Amino acid sequence: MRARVLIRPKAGILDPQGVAVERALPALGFGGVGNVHVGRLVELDVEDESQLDDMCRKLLANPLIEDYEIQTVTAS
Amino acid sequence: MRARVLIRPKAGILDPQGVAVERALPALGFGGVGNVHVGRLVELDVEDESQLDDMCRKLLANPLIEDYEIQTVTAS
Amino acid sequence: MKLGVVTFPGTCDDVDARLAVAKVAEPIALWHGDPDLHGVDGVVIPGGFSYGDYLRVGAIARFSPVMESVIAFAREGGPVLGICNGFQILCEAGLLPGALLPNKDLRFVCRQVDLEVQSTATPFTSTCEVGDRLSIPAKHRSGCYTGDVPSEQVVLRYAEGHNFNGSQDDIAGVANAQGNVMGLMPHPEHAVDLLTGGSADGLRLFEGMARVAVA
Amino acid sequence: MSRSPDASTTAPPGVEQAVALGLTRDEYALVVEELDGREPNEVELAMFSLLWSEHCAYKHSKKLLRTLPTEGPAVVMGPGENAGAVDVGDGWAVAFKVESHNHPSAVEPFQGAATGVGGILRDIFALGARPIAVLDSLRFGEPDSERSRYLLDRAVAGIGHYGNSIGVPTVGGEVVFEGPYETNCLVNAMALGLARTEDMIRSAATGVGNVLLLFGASTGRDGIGGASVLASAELDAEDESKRPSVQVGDPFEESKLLECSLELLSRGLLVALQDLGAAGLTSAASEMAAKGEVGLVLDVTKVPLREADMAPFEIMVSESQERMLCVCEPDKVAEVLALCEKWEVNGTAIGEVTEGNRFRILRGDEVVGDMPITGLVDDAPLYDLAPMKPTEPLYPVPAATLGFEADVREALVALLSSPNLASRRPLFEQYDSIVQSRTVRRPEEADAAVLYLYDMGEGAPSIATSIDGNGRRVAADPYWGTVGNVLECAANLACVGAQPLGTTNNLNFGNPEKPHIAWQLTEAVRGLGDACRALEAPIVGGNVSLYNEGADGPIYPTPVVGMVGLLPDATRAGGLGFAREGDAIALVGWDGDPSLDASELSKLRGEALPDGLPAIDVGQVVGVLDAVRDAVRDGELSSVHDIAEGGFLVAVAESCLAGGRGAALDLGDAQDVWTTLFGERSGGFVVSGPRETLERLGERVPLDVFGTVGGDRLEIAVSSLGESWSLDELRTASAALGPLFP
Ligand SMILES: Nc1ncnc2c1ncn2[C@@H]1O[C@H](COP(=O)(O)OP(=O)(O)O)[C@@H](O)[C@H]1O
Ligand SMILES: [Mg+2]
Repeated sequence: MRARVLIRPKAGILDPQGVAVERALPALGFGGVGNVHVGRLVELDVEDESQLDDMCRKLLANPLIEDYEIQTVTAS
Repeated sequence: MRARVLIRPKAGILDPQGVAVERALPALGFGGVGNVHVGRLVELDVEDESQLDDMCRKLLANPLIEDYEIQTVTAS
Repeated sequence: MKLGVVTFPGTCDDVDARLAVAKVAEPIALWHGDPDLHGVDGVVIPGGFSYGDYLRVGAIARFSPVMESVIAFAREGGPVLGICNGFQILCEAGLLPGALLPNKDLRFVCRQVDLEVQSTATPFTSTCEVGDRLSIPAKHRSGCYTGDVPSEQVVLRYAEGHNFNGSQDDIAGVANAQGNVMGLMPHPEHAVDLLTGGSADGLRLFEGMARVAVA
Repeated sequence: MSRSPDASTTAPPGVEQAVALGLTRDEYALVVEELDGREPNEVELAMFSLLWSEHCAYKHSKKLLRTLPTEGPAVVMGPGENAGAVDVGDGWAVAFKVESHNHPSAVEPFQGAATGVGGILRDIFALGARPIAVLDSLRFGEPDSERSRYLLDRAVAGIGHYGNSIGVPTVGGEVVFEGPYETNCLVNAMALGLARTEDMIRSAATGVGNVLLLFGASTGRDGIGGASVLASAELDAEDESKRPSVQVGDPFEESKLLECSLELLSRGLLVALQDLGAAGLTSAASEMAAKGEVGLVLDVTKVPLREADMAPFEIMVSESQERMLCVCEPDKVAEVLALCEKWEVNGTAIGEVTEGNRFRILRGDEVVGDMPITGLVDDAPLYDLAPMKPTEPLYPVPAATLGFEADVREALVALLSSPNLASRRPLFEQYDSIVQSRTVRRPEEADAAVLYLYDMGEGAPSIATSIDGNGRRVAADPYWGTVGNVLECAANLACVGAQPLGTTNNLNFGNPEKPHIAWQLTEAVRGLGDACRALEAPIVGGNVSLYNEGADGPIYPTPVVGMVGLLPDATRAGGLGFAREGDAIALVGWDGDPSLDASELSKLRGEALPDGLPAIDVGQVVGVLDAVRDAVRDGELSSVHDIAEGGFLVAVAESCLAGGRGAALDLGDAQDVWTTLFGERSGGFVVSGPRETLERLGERVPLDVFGTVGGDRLEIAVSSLGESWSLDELRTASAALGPLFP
């Protein structure tokens, strides 16, 4: 299957990128934007989907500062 | 509304992060993984959802090297 | 002869660029929020981490008020040199073809590298001969060049064994079709003085810029 | 005049909570006394427990630190300020300090190391000095451990991330791998800054009615409990509970904060400036008030928050990074805020300087804390140590990686490729060492980094800096080991022609309540003081990190020493590589044999640490340093390299590799070949140059000409032994760290 992992800064953890983007957008003429967060996106083919959670905790995300969410894109 | 933008390397563009993850996983005991790509995740509240595409083209993604996909998380 | 050096929030090598410029012209500090170019004869966009490199290298700085003026200045044929982060910003601004991706090893590398001059059809390299080797330090984490660039616009390539970032065809620096805008990842402003630079080869690019800017 | 906080605040958390926060029962009783018999509420208890923690109050080290020499002709600012500073001439000063971020780095190495750099940089620009360099001092377990490799990789990435992004060059440092650091790594960072002496500012809040402003990042729940819980308790295997919330560094915010702070100062808008570090607002504000002998009132509702629902105590102890606190006159507030806006940093007035000695914390109109400032800052109890020399060895014997049957050929290759001696290039290339255009000697070009202070104008001098701290030798002998560390640092400066101006230090030790750790600490501080006195390089600042113990016992006692020295002419700065074919090579300085005790060779051979090291004739070594420095300044030597870990032959091999030139040595008859080639001892140098100049140097200090520079091999003859290596072979050996950074 093809899986997608969304990795984002944990609530309460500083997100410098989100802050920078949020500050930049109004200057570009995009008003009314808030609560911006920047994270990472990992997409991959996996045979054994039960491994995904473990993979996230061990490698893809840093559980101390990041939350992750696993999505299935296409089953196989 | 809360929107989510998924930004990923365009096909054919080097993705060293994807390569690094793909290499690291088997060493950690995760087999059967392939076609790994690493991109960016931007999540934000927008008042005017029609601006999103423009925002992506102008700022959030670089169309020369990246594709993007806009998802609505919650309408408002 | 006045050459402007732009400072964005997060720019690091602006002081260095002004020191280098001072060897060939009068350096003028330009501020990202001020669209006035103060009558300069050329513009240097220096290296560093404008806006922390957040989101994507060069992506946010490219929209600063000063950049509108720089873009107009470049379109009129004014010489513009982008170094490292400046190169990334010029690519994002569409003044130069291509984009800079993370280095193939995903690490920041600071290393003296050798470059080979490919074209002398820019003000900056007008002081060089094709094939000249320049020893200049490079230091970056996102310097892997990719893009559709005609070979005559490739100005500098890494010498064999010196391409640590994985750039396509060893490209280290490119120019626009007119040749008045150039970007490169290595730092010529850090090679203008033997005491601190290990070489003074980088000075030649500034000399070329000043020579043409005055004409 | 002590008014109790409003009744609406929560009931006192009580003594059990205090104990959980790290106070002893006796200390809690003292806190109650400070409050005139009233039990502290939540805000007060949080603040007292942090300010009375080991980390903030130096309860077990203050008495020892008082024995250190802190005065000298060059000292502009000594211990007690955010950093020390020394005079470099013409009204300019260099501020510098080393600080540890050991426990945060053990929990999250990338952010821990990054915020360590961010924190020490703030200490420097809090004085009004522009940061000009960073050095790092790192200790990990042996790299055959996966955890050590991970910590190394991420800590280095974190240091690079912060230093590179903020445009301060990382010009030097050290990394050492030893088993006792396996579960308790050390991440120390040192920073230097340059300022006009008259523009430097202190942190004392003064002027009743003046305004207290917080500027920089907003305040979140970062590192709450960090200072007291994380920094003062031993790490056990289960780190999970001690992960309140990791502090994330934002070098971009700090670069704006730095420029904003320096511009505020250059415009004369501030009365006092202070960074927020450990214990956040609590520590920064109370220390400013204590130094100025004033009171403060602070309203937590004015503090810009990243998370809306924070309790007053959380706001007061948050360790969110990239924040500064300043005091300015009321009519300057508008100008200060305008400058903050220019640099895109948030600035907010949060309080006021008051008469008296009270620190009053408000939430709007409600008083949520009211404490005596001197009680918070000065009254933490100081403890005497009960030092006792251990009767049993404290540390396990390292595993042998080189057999006694190995010959000299194999030994040199093994040493050059050993983790502690191999080239650090794969590490330091991840750091920008050249930004600011002042780096005259980059890493591996010389024993100390050399920085040209062009800001000072025509004829500007340069400074040299180095950081050292061999823990294994200190474990073998805390006194002589520490003396050796200080001399090594000074020797590095001599190699480039620099005279020490001042010293900073970071005392990384285990639990001082244990008698043998107390003994290590006491002896090390005695050695530190004696060596600095002999070198006339007073201690101008430093840091103490105690309770560095893991599951397997204490770390090696690790006093990390950082030094700054002056050299008048950077064009004559020494380099360590052999530079000219045909130059003579000499060993300078030793008036006796070196020793294999606690040497790198003995470690590779798996030998136990000796009980004690040979005494050092410090006066003799200081004389050698003077002579070598003079020779370098006269431009007489082609290369200079001090003999440190690995001994004489390793030093020669390093000079060969750095210069890309071979050497032929004839050492004559040696009493013991191994000791001659690989023994270690303070005050020795390998130098090269024209034979006559070497002979002139030999009139001042012991000197033996042993060989000649040239070719592409290292060849030695000693006693009946003849051996040779190609430079390629040595280079390959020395490149052994590469695989650690794939
Ligand atoms: N080992 C030491 N030697 C000399 N001075 C020290 C040492 N440790 C701490 N100090 C001094 O004690 C003061 C307080 O240190 P610290 O709490 O680390 O300050 P900050 O909070 O500004 O980082 C500083 O002036 C520092 O230089
Ligand atoms: Mg401080």
